[in-house]
Amino acid sequence: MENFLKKITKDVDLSFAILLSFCVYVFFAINIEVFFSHNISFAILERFAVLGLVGLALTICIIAGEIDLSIGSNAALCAVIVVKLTDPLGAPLAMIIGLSVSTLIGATQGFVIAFIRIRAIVITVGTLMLLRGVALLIAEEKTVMLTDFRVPDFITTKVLMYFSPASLTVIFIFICVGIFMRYTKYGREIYAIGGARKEALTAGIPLRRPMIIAFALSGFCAGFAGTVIGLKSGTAQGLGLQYLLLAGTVAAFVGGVSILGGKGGVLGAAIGALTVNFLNTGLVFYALQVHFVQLFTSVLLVIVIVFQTMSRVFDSRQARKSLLATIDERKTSLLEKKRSALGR
Amino acid sequence: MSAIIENNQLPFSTKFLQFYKDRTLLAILLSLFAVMFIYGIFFTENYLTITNFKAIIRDAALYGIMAIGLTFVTLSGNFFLLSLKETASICGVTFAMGMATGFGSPDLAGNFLVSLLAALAVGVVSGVIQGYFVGMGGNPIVVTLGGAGILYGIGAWWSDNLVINFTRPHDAEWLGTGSFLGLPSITWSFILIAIAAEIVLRHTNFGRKVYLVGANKAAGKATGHENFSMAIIVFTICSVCCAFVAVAFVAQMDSAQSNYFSAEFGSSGDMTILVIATVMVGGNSIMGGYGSTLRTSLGAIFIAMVDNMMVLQGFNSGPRIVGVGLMIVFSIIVFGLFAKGSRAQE
Amino acid sequence: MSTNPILKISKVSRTFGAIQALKEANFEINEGEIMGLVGENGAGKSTLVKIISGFDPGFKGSYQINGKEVKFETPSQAEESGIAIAQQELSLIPNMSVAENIFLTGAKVKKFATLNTLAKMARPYLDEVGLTEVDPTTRINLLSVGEQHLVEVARLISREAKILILDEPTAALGEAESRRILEMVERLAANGKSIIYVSHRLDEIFKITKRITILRDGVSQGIQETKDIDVNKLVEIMLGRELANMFPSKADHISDDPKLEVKELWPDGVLEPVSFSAFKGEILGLSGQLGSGAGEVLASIAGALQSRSGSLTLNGETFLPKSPSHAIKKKIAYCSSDRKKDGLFLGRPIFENLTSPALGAISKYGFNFGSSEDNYSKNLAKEFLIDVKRMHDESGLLSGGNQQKVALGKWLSIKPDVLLVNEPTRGVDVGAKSEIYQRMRELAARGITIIFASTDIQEITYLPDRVITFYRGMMIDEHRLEKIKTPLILKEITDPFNETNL
Amino acid sequence: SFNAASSEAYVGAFVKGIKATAEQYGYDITVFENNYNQAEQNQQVEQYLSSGALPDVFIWWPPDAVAGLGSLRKLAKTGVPVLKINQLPNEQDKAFIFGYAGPDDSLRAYNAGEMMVKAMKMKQAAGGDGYNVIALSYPHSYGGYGLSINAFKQAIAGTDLNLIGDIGEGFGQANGYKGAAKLIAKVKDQGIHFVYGMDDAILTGGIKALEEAGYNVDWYAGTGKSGSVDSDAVITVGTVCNGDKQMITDGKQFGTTLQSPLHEGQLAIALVKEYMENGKLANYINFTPNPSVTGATMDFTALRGFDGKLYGINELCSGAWD
Ligand SMILES: Nc1ncnc2c1ncn2[C@@H]1O[C@H](COP(=O)(O)OP(=O)(O)OP(=O)(O)O)[C@@H](O)[C@H]1O
Ligand SMILES: Nc1ncnc2c1ncn2[C@@H]1O[C@H](COP(=O)(O)OP(=O)(O)OP(=O)(O)O)[C@@H](O)[C@H]1O
Ligand SMILES: [Mg+2]
Ligand SMILES: [Mg+2]
Repeated sequence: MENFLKKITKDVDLSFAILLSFCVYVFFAINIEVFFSHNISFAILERFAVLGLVGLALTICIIAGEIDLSIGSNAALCAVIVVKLTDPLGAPLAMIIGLSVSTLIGATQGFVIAFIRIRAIVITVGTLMLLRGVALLIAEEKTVMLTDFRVPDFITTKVLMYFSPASLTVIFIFICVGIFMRYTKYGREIYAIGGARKEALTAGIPLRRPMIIAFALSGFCAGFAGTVIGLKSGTAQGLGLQYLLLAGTVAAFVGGVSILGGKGGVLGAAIGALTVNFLNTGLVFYALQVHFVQLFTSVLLVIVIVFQTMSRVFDSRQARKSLLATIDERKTSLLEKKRSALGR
Repeated sequence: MSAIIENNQLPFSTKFLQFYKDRTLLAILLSLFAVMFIYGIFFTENYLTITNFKAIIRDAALYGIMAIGLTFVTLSGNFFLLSLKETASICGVTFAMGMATGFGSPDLAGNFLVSLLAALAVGVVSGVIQGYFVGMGGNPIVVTLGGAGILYGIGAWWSDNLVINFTRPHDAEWLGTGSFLGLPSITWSFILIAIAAEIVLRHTNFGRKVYLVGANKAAGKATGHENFSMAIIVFTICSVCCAFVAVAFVAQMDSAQSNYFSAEFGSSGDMTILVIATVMVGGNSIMGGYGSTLRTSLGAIFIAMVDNMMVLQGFNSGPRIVGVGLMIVFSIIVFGLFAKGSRAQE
Repeated sequence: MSTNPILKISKVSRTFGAIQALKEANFEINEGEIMGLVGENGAGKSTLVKIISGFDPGFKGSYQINGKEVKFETPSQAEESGIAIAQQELSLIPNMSVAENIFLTGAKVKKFATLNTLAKMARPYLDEVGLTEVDPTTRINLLSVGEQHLVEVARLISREAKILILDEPTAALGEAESRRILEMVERLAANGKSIIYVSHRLDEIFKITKRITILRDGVSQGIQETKDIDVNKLVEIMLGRELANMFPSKADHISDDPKLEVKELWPDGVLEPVSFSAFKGEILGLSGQLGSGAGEVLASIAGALQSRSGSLTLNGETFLPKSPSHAIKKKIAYCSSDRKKDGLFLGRPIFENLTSPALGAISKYGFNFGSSEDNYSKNLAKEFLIDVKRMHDESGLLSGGNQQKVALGKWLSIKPDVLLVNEPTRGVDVGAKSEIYQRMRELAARGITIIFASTDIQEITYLPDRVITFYRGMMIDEHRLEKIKTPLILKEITDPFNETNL
Repeated sequence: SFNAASSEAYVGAFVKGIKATAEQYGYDITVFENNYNQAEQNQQVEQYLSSGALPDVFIWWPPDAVAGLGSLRKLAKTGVPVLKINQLPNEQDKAFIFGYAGPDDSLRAYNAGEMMVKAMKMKQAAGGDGYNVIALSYPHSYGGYGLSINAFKQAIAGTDLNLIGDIGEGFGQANGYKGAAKLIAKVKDQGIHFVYGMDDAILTGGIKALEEAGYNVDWYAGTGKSGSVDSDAVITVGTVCNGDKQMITDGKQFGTTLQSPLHEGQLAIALVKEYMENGKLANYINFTPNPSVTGATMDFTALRGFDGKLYGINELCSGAWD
């Protein structure tokens, strides 16, 4: 526990993310009396089940030093597949199919990126459109929907006051991914190629493996987010879910992940998503027009940007200070030697 | 050691290719066109009509102009401006406000010049601010993502998120729906801006700096070309292009609304993504320092051609998005493969 | 040697574009021996060891282990047959912990482990290389460069390989640390490991190796028994010629009107303020090992490095450059030591590189039409014997030598009064080297003041008219013309205070 | 009330209407907006419900007739009665709502069709011919599309008019323009003589595209609003009057079928009142009136609102109808 705290305090961005989310929560808890209730907490977790996953998907890519614009489309595609197949095949099989498609798409992107050595953002601009169209085709340009709503009812039932099967699964996924990223060789390889790709390659890391794993993971998370959305509402649309990209990216950055790659983690992703959820949920009670919600969300992001810029400047100052300090302490003894040796 | 040999009087063709030394990539782009043409000619009726080509270029014009602006950002190694459509949206609202209300002062209402300047000014301001943060070392993607939401929010707030109409006849019609020598003004704007941009990049010190800084920021600093001012300028250029597109579009619609450019339900999809895709399809290097606005313009026309052809083939929006998406992915991969030979992206 | 080698390379060639890094090179090593691998910069040492360790499958020739032909596509394959390498370039992930870096990748690395288990596993190896007081959980970028190199070595031995390769492990280390490495290497050899030891420090080579393989311009010059060869012989084989003859003759006297006066300049990383002046038309050499302060002084004169205090006086003006562009305005040109990083625009054509510092000179009112730039850059190119045919090629496609010529040549475009060069010929082939020296001399003769810093003992001995020696951030001494002697300088930059007696 | 963003002109007017009427009857009403985005609405619903505070009635406007079902079920589960508006109920809905208030998509489209037939006859009388119709539609993935297009086809069935093209690029002027431009390129040389806009916003964009492509869309003969039609004009007919009034006054648009967000808002509240007072609605489906309006009749059209007052067309229509 205490070394957990140590870790947090060491990571400035993360601790700021935590502080920020705390502030947002407290603000609403004070201004909205019902906000601090397990009903709301339940709702927040329900929303977390979606946004958190997308945030996680993006966080993984960003840790690998890349960014995946296609997750919104990937989610929509998976949602359409799952909803369409649930009636004939039953939810479990449908989910397996949908998720494996999303994961496969992710893996393929990862492979292409590693093989051609192009930036993910370049290729995913294209796949964003492509997948969007494919989803639309599979949905036959209509809204696909369930006839039997037992599944939606089941995954939204309350368990242990705060959770639903959906949110519990998502939390489980978070834990698994977290363990994978931090404690396995493959997870560490993803951090490595993100933080310092040249060094990583010199150290003998094969670029393809971590790249494919990272994008497969993010594809899976995106797909799962789509599945949750689709099965909760019992319906899915090919054109839907584009907003996930923005929301997820904001969540990821608010979670303190560094766009330079190699930093940040699952914990940050979770906190980022929660912060954004606090905000959105809180704003619902003010029944604001849509654009205000967007406005406030971006303000949140800007706060983070400003902080990170400032802390970067501060860091470089500190680095110089410490350098000069080490020099000054080496100074005396060495200069002493010089005097004695050269008599100058 | 190689002796010094003057390259006196090379044949013109070589000169031309040296002029576009990225010959392979240009060749690819052109051959892609060829394929489209041939397919179009044989399998699509009234594809080869003048009107249709006008329509294609007309289609390409709007996001083409934005893409040219964005090309400056990308070439200078500052990745992307992700707030394209939001910038356009707020500038459009500004322009419409000017045309409709004259910003409160009735005698200014409908004054084209004032409204135009106001819109461009808004573009400049948002460009400078975002450019400043990037110049300070902020990451373009994050910064402009934040900028996006704020710009949209303000625009929607200001216009109370309603449609702002201004009635015909008005002074902006020549730009919106007017045409000259049979080509719509917006098409002319596209052509002129494309030429101007190409000249700036090839034949001015600024253009050269864009390439140099884009190719290597550190070396740029060492030779006295800082990215700080560069970032501010290119982001401003890009934002102004967005502003111009917004004005032209609003002038054509006689109305503006904060979500004109975010086609939530439009099958043509998200403007920002479309513009970025255009720059990529042009084969410009995302790492900067390599590419040209000419290629971007061609990219825009290329995308328009694909879409147009599929419309003529009678496809619904679904297959059309697939088709365009496929083409984009395909050309990006091809460019990637060839670029790997001459110059690795990393 | 009767024992048949466990690793044998014969007739291996490797080409990069137009240059041949290795030409039918041969190499071998026996069980439990330390094989030295020497050769001047660009001789092909790194290329060879990269091939051996599976980082570079793109070679031609035969590669045998225990008499069996092998072909490694990836480093991990080489590792499985017991070969591990610590490369010349750092390969550590800055914001990862020491332990995670040691067990970053490779076939034998545990698939699943917490940081603490990794730390426990890392401990012995860290002790082995003498990082006893370093906590395995600290982030790498909090360590000094020397310590980082030691971590590389720790990673190397953690691979538990039969054949270990060290590519210039001590380049960035102080004497004490170096000695520890050497002892460790000998210990490992005693335990029956075979070790390929690449180094420029000949004293080390003679101290620990049993045999020496010498590369010259990618061709192996046969294997020498260490005991029946001496330094001069070795150097002669390495360079394949008399040392001096590739250098232009020095100026016959040094003018006495100081062009640039450096007063109490205190760059970051230097122990105390330094003051000296550079005279008109001289070549002044700043000599010192990595981190000795020579490079730092150069950089801060150019405004590329912060300095705590001090001032420059040039052409009667007194100032302290805040930024490179400021220095450029004052006609101070600075060619850094790493051309790929901030010396060249690799993606851009040569002529653009050449005119990059002086865009004003090639344009009217900011516009640049017609052939003015062409001619301008061609003249620069001719000055530095850069192939005019290739003016429109990407500079990244040139050989190291030509790249360096471009990186240096571009500065003539600003008509500098002072030309600062850090490592004029790093990674440059012999031919280009002597050309560059010639050029520098001619420029000096034209009245440009040239100050260069170098870790290359030859060029610091034979090129400059005046040498100032540096040691661990201190200015030590100054020598003129014929007083400049290799042994003296070597002494002053490695051990001026008679601390060590290697 | 859960409904789309008031950024959309129609919704904007609707929100005004519903708030005003609610005030008049002394109800207080909270409006939750979303970006024509069902997923977003689902979450709003979820969050609102989780607050535990329940209203007496839900007024529910799904961005997508079909995809909204998830939210509807959540609302209904609370036991609070739900009134669906704007999107005609489909089979699944019936179990969860106590009634519907809103436009009759079919009737609206049918009237438009009839108006076009009328125009066609006038044009024939004026000696014009050519009977090709193109439709500028909602996205085909959108619920209202099917109803509208079928009704319209019905109305023109049996006449000479034949539908040669139908494109659903998106909502609003911007997409209307894009779609039309593309469709025109496609069918140009078959000839375009009539244009049906699934709503006026789309049509307004479409008309811009037509004019740009060099078509004459002005149906007035020299005689002004005499009711006679320019024989070689392309006749455009829209619905919903959420576009640009000027189009009709200038004669660029033959007519539209009025659909008033004001009505919709008032009707919604009126039904809520009725339901509160006698626990059920007289009739389950309640349509707002969709009379046809042409340039000729426009200025004299006035309708009684559900608050009994009489409203002029400018008050009734949304969009650019000051
Ligand atoms: N990736 C590469 N592409 C092209 N040429 C290369 C590459 N790597 C090395 N070379 C060239 O191959 C030659 C040998 O390089 P190598 O690094 O093996 O020399 P070295 O002996 O290690 O030099 P040093 O002592 O400076 O390390 C040099 O001319 C170098 O420029
Ligand atoms: N350090 C290096 N990094 C990358 N490539 C290198 C390096 N050194 C050499 N090369 C490769 O060497 C090739 C050019 O080598 P070469 O020594 O023949 O120079 P050159 O300019 O072609 O010869 P010349 O000096 O006669 O013009 C290039 O294709 C390049 O790939
Ligand atoms: Mg080497
Ligand atoms: Mg050469």
